[in-house]
Amino acid sequence: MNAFVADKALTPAEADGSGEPETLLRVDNVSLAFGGVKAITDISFDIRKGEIRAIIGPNGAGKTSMLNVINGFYHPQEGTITWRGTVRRKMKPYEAASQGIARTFQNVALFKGMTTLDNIMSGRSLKMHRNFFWQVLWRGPAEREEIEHRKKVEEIIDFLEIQAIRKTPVGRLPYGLQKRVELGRALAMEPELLLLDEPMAGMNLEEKEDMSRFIIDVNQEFGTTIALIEHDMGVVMDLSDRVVVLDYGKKIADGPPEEVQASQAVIDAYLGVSH
Amino acid sequence: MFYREAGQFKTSYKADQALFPILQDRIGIAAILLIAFVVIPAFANDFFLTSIMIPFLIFALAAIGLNVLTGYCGQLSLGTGAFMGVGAYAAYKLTSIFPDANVIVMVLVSGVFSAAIGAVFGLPSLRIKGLYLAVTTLAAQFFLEWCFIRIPWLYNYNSSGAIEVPRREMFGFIVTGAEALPITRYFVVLCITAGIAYLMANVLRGRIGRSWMMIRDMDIAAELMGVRPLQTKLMAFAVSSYICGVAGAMMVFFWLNAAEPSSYSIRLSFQILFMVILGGLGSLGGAFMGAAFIWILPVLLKFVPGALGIDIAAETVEHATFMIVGALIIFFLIVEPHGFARLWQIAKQKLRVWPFPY
Amino acid sequence: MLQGKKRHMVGSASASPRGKDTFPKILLHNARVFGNRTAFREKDFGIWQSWTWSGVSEEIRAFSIGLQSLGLKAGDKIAIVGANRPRLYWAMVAAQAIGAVPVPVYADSVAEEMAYVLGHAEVAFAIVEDQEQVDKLLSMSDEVPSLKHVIYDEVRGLRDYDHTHLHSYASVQDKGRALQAQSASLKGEWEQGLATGKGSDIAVMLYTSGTTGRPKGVMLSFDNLVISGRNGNDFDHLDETEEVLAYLPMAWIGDHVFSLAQAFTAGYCVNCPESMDTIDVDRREIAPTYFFAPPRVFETMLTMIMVNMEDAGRTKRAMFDTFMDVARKVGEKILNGEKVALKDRLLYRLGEFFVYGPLKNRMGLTRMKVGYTAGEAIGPEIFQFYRSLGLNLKQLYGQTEASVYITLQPDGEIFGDTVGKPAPDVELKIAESGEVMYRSPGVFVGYFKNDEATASTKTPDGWVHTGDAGIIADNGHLKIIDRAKDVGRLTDGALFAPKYIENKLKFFPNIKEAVAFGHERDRVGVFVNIDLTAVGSWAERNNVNYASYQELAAHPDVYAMIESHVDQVNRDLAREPMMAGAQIRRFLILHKELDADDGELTRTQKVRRSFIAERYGPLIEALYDGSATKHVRTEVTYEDGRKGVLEATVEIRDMPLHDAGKSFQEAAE
Amino acid sequence: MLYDIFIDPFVQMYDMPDFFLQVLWEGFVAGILYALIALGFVLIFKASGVFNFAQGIMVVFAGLTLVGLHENGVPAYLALILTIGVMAVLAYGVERIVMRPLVNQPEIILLMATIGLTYFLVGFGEFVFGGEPKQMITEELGLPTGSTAFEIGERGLIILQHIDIAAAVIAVVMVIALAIFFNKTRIGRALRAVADDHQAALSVGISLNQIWAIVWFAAGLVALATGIMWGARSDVSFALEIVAFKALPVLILGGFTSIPGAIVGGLIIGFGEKIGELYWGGLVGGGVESWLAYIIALIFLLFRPQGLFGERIIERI
Repeated sequence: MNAFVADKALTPAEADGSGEPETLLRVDNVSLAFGGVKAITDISFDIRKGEIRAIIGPNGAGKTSMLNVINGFYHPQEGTITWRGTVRRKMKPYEAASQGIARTFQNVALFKGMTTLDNIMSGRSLKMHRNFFWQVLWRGPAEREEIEHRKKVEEIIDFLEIQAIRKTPVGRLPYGLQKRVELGRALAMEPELLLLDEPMAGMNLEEKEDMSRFIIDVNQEFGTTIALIEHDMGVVMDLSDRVVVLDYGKKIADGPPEEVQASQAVIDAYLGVSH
Repeated sequence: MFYREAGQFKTSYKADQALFPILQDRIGIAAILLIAFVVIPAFANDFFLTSIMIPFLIFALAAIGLNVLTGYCGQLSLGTGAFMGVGAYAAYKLTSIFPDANVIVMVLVSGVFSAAIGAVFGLPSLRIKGLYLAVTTLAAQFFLEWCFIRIPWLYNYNSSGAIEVPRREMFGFIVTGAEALPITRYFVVLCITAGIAYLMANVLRGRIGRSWMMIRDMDIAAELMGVRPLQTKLMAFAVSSYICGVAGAMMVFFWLNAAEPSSYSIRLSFQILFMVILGGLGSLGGAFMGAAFIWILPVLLKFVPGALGIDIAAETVEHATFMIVGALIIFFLIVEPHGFARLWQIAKQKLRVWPFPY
Repeated sequence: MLQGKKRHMVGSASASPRGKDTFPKILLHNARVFGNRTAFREKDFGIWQSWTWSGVSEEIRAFSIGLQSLGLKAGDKIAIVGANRPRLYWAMVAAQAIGAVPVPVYADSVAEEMAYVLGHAEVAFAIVEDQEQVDKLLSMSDEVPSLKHVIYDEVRGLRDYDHTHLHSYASVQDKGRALQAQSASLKGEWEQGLATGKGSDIAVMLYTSGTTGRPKGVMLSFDNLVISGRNGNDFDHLDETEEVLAYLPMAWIGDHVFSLAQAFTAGYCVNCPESMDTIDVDRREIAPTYFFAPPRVFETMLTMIMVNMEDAGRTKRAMFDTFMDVARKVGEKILNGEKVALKDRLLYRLGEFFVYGPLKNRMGLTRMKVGYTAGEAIGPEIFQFYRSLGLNLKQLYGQTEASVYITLQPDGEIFGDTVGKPAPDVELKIAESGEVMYRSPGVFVGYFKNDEATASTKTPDGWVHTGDAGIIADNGHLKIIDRAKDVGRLTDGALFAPKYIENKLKFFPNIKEAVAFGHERDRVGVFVNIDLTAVGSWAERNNVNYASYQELAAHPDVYAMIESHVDQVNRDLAREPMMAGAQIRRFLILHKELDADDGELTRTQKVRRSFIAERYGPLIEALYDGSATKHVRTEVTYEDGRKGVLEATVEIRDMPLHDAGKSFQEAAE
Repeated sequence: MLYDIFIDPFVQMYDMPDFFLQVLWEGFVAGILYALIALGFVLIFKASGVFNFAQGIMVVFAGLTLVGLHENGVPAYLALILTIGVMAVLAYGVERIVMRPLVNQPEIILLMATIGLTYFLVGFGEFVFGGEPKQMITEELGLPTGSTAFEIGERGLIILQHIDIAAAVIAVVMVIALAIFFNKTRIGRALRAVADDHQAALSVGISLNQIWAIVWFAAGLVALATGIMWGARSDVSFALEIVAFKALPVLILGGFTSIPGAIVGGLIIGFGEKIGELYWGGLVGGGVESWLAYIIALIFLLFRPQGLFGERIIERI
């Protein structure tokens, strides 16, 4: 009977066996400045396929800016970004989506006027192709397409256990649920790389636990690579495979959680030792 | 109370995504259509048709058009009047260039021209947002108005500078021109408005409608989710202008018989905007309610004094009407900034949970 | 012994038409006659996924053959663990088709409880809902050595588990389908196989969460269930057009009969809710035509209504009150088809439009043809409330051992204090001890591996001891007083029926539970458990602030309120000659909510008197040693299984007695 | 054709400098008046974030009230004072009835409200004083009339309307007055605080409601002055409404919150459209004044979406 007892779950990275896991995205010596203000200075790190990568650091460390660089919302003055082996040219923000990068936002950026269902459906936009004339007719192709994507979305709703709020306008939802819906919206894009900007900000302990569970499940069920920002050390440490630590726009540590935790620089940064 | 939804369950997404998933709503709509297509034609007199129903439907259509742009895509426009004008003049030219072509087809085609022009004036929306954009749409308004005056070709060089609608027949009925019967015009207008409203409902519940609302609610998020801002906004401008264009064309062809540039002045733009705002941004039903309010109220006001046996100079009534409408607009913005549509929603919700408060 | 039982059963077996005496056979029959009628629905992925009878029979066949290929044999026991889902119902029939015996167990029961049942039943297979249940079973794999395979429905989270003995429901079905594809004859063989099943075979084993001691496995034959099912359908004229909502524990006889036995025999549609927290919505969407619920469900619904109406606007409330008065006056009369003044009739019509209809709509009972409540006595007010709305709600008296039906209230013969007349084919008698006994085709075969229990419950000639004390009124209706063994006497010899008193107390919405003591004592003392929803909203309205249940329970105002209730009960008792002697002398409000996790209640929310008696020993002393307050420490278990200690000082109140004569005058006034 | 567009106009400017100067002057005066209307917008937008569409109408309304009162036998100066009173009442009323209930509503709703106000004022004005155009009571108010001609070169001649000069002067005075009001007075400083952030203002200890009432009154005064000037050049009627819209492109050039911006913008538009009209308008049949301003603004916007003096918006998420 003990044959039953389950093995420890493998991260897809390990699962695919191929010794050195492939690098999904690499950031080389990237610097970013607004006017005179330097937000990011000469940062390099990589994100491997199938891992959960955390970017942490005190407030104003340039975490969000880093994310915005990764999904092409900001354009670094220096440095290169390599996405799946090819150096990325300057691109429009909306191109990131078609490359398979989805994200959530620090302060929830849901579409307030729409229901939970529509918000998550909106994540399918890129995958829907029926043109205006089919849409006008609705009956036939457009409707069929809508339904086929609705199915996908319902799976996500089921996955995130938000059936009860399916048809509620997101504006009325409590903060914790809004964050969950936003995650759902990002998942609907079936991204290769999922960027989470402080997924647990402003949540109570229970909500945090739920959210961590969902993040891990996403990573394991769908094998989605995840890069997340968080300044709650605790959460990050038991969630992520590797951690980058930023402080004042500079990288001060990079490696597996326990290593990073031990690093003096990090401790200083968090204890706020003057620079 | 009237909404007894127990026992209404959906076994397919098709049914769940229907325009009116609730049985009672379907009944209601059926009733309204019945009234519009049967009852009114049967009992209404010419006055009611020509000075209430026809303009009401035309404005409702225009309001739908503007709603697409402002209510659903969040792009404020003050150029509606001009876009309607483009439709009107286009239709006029088309009918005079192709005298034998079916006039209704011409009216529908004329919208294409205003769509094109609307798209052009929509280009700035990529860089310009909110009130700034609103002001730039004034450029469209005044520039186009100017064109209507200064380009004689548009009104076939006739001395009056106005466009007169030629007489056209269809299946033996006179549909345009002075002799056309109100009832005929009414049916044409009703069919076109209802038809376009239905088609828009389809667009709005699908991918395209969603992408517009995404832009409206949170343009940055929308863009990062792969929605191309320019394309999406331009499409909204085009679609909106098309509908407004058709409405404008109908205005002259099936209601006024003749029109001059001033018919499509900024006043008209505001009128339509009011219909949209009071009706409720982002609601097709609201467009109709708004149109009804803004159009029918003044008409009623005109007749109130007469009814009360008081005789006041016409223009005094005119002024009074202006005052009252202005005041009412402010009043309604204060009580319910989201318009009649929201009021209806609230009422409906109350009826659904009746007798409970929530 | 079993042989004997079988022989005894043969007589009634003939009652069921040829070829339709087991559920697998009935399934094939339904697939033929009701082919395209909807048999099951489940709210899943936002819509009601539906299966027709022919579809269901295909699903079941595939799964059944899959099970066979996994080595399930006739006579094997197969556990069913999880919330109501079509696939779990199918699994039972799929097992029966092979001759295996399904054993549904309470999904929410604590690990050791479940471990005992599974071990005792020697289950070979387990069909479970999801990861949670799988983990539970894995954790107890050592206590249940007989368990060979676990099959789960929800894939989520189980991907990385070792699958040598673990299978997904779908994979088993696919296997079944694959096998059928390979050999065309397989389908036929399977059908022949199930044709060998006999009505006298054991259909299912249900473990009764006994109020005392270990749960006992009640073995029910197909005949038991099929015949009772048919009788139930005939009694209320139920046919294939009915819609029911399956939301009560599958391990409970009620659900088994309503959602399986009757559904199959009548061919009606069973609907499974999307999740536990969407039940209300789902009920509204489906609007069942045949609805069953234990009293507490109706109580909570009523409380919900009242709370909502408290928050409603003045006019609405006024309207509600006036029309509810009308309903109270004539509602039941109209429902019972008695004569009512035209004016009242019209008023009632009006009320139907403005209040009753909408209320029924909100509760999702608009289409309800007939509804039953059982398991415990329901408060007359509550019962009348629903009936006065025009809902044909009735009481029944039943047991697992009887395949539910013992007595039923026939239409038009509804009395709040009785549980109705004997159900079809049921013989009823009252033993000298005052205990109710019955004999019927539904009578169970026996307790699994527990012959002496069987013998003590069931006489050789088939009469079963209900364990309830009752009387048959002149109108032929049965009236239950209490558990036979609980009925006791005070030291002064007065008859003491705790349940009777407790129910009277529980009829007040503010009182959730009550436990009365007094057997072989000089007077009656009572523990009261307040209802958090009701009292809570009361507190909100009278801005009484409280941080915890404990604090609210100890609040003087609350005490005052409960005191008035207790006093009212005493008046009622005083009015009844038999009971007048056992009025409540002292009561206290418990500082914690009685909870199944602490073993104070059974899984079906019945109080475990003896357990409570020992757990709260000190408080009972306090009831009788006359002290005004008592300090107690109580160990509690939280949802997540952690244990903690609750400390409180509980106040005890004395109550005045009413003497019979006086209260009669009051009654007269 | 190309010649007509790119060469000929400049040749003309060179050939007839006096005419050119005249045009410039016309443009200057027009610009001043645009600037004044825009000023009203800016005042209110700075303090309450409300885009006051009714500003243009307030100009007409003020003028109309003044004239109307005088027509009904009220002596000019008294009429002036009364009008100021009316503007005060209007300001208070608007703050009380419109702004207060609508606080925190999306900008488009506020915009709508001011358009509603426009309708109301138009209706009210005409209802009380009748719809037909009126003559501004220039002399009665002791404003200079007539004109002076300057000789330039041998046969050159420029005519300056005294009223225009007065307009320019008053405009300048008013701007200076406002500048002082904003920088020196307590309320003024509070106003600036409000513009930056409302909390700050509250901490200064002045209620937003007061401040709004005040700015609306200030805007009313500006409107009155503009109304007089404008009325003096053409006559007073709601036809001016259209002209009032011109303030919008001015705002776009200047930015919604910048007073200097309003002035510079006003002048640009003023010059732009006069020159455009007189030197290029002919090519397309004239009347370009009605839209040229907007097109200028539009083109300008495409290059500086935040206006002349507004600072650059960095989009954050």
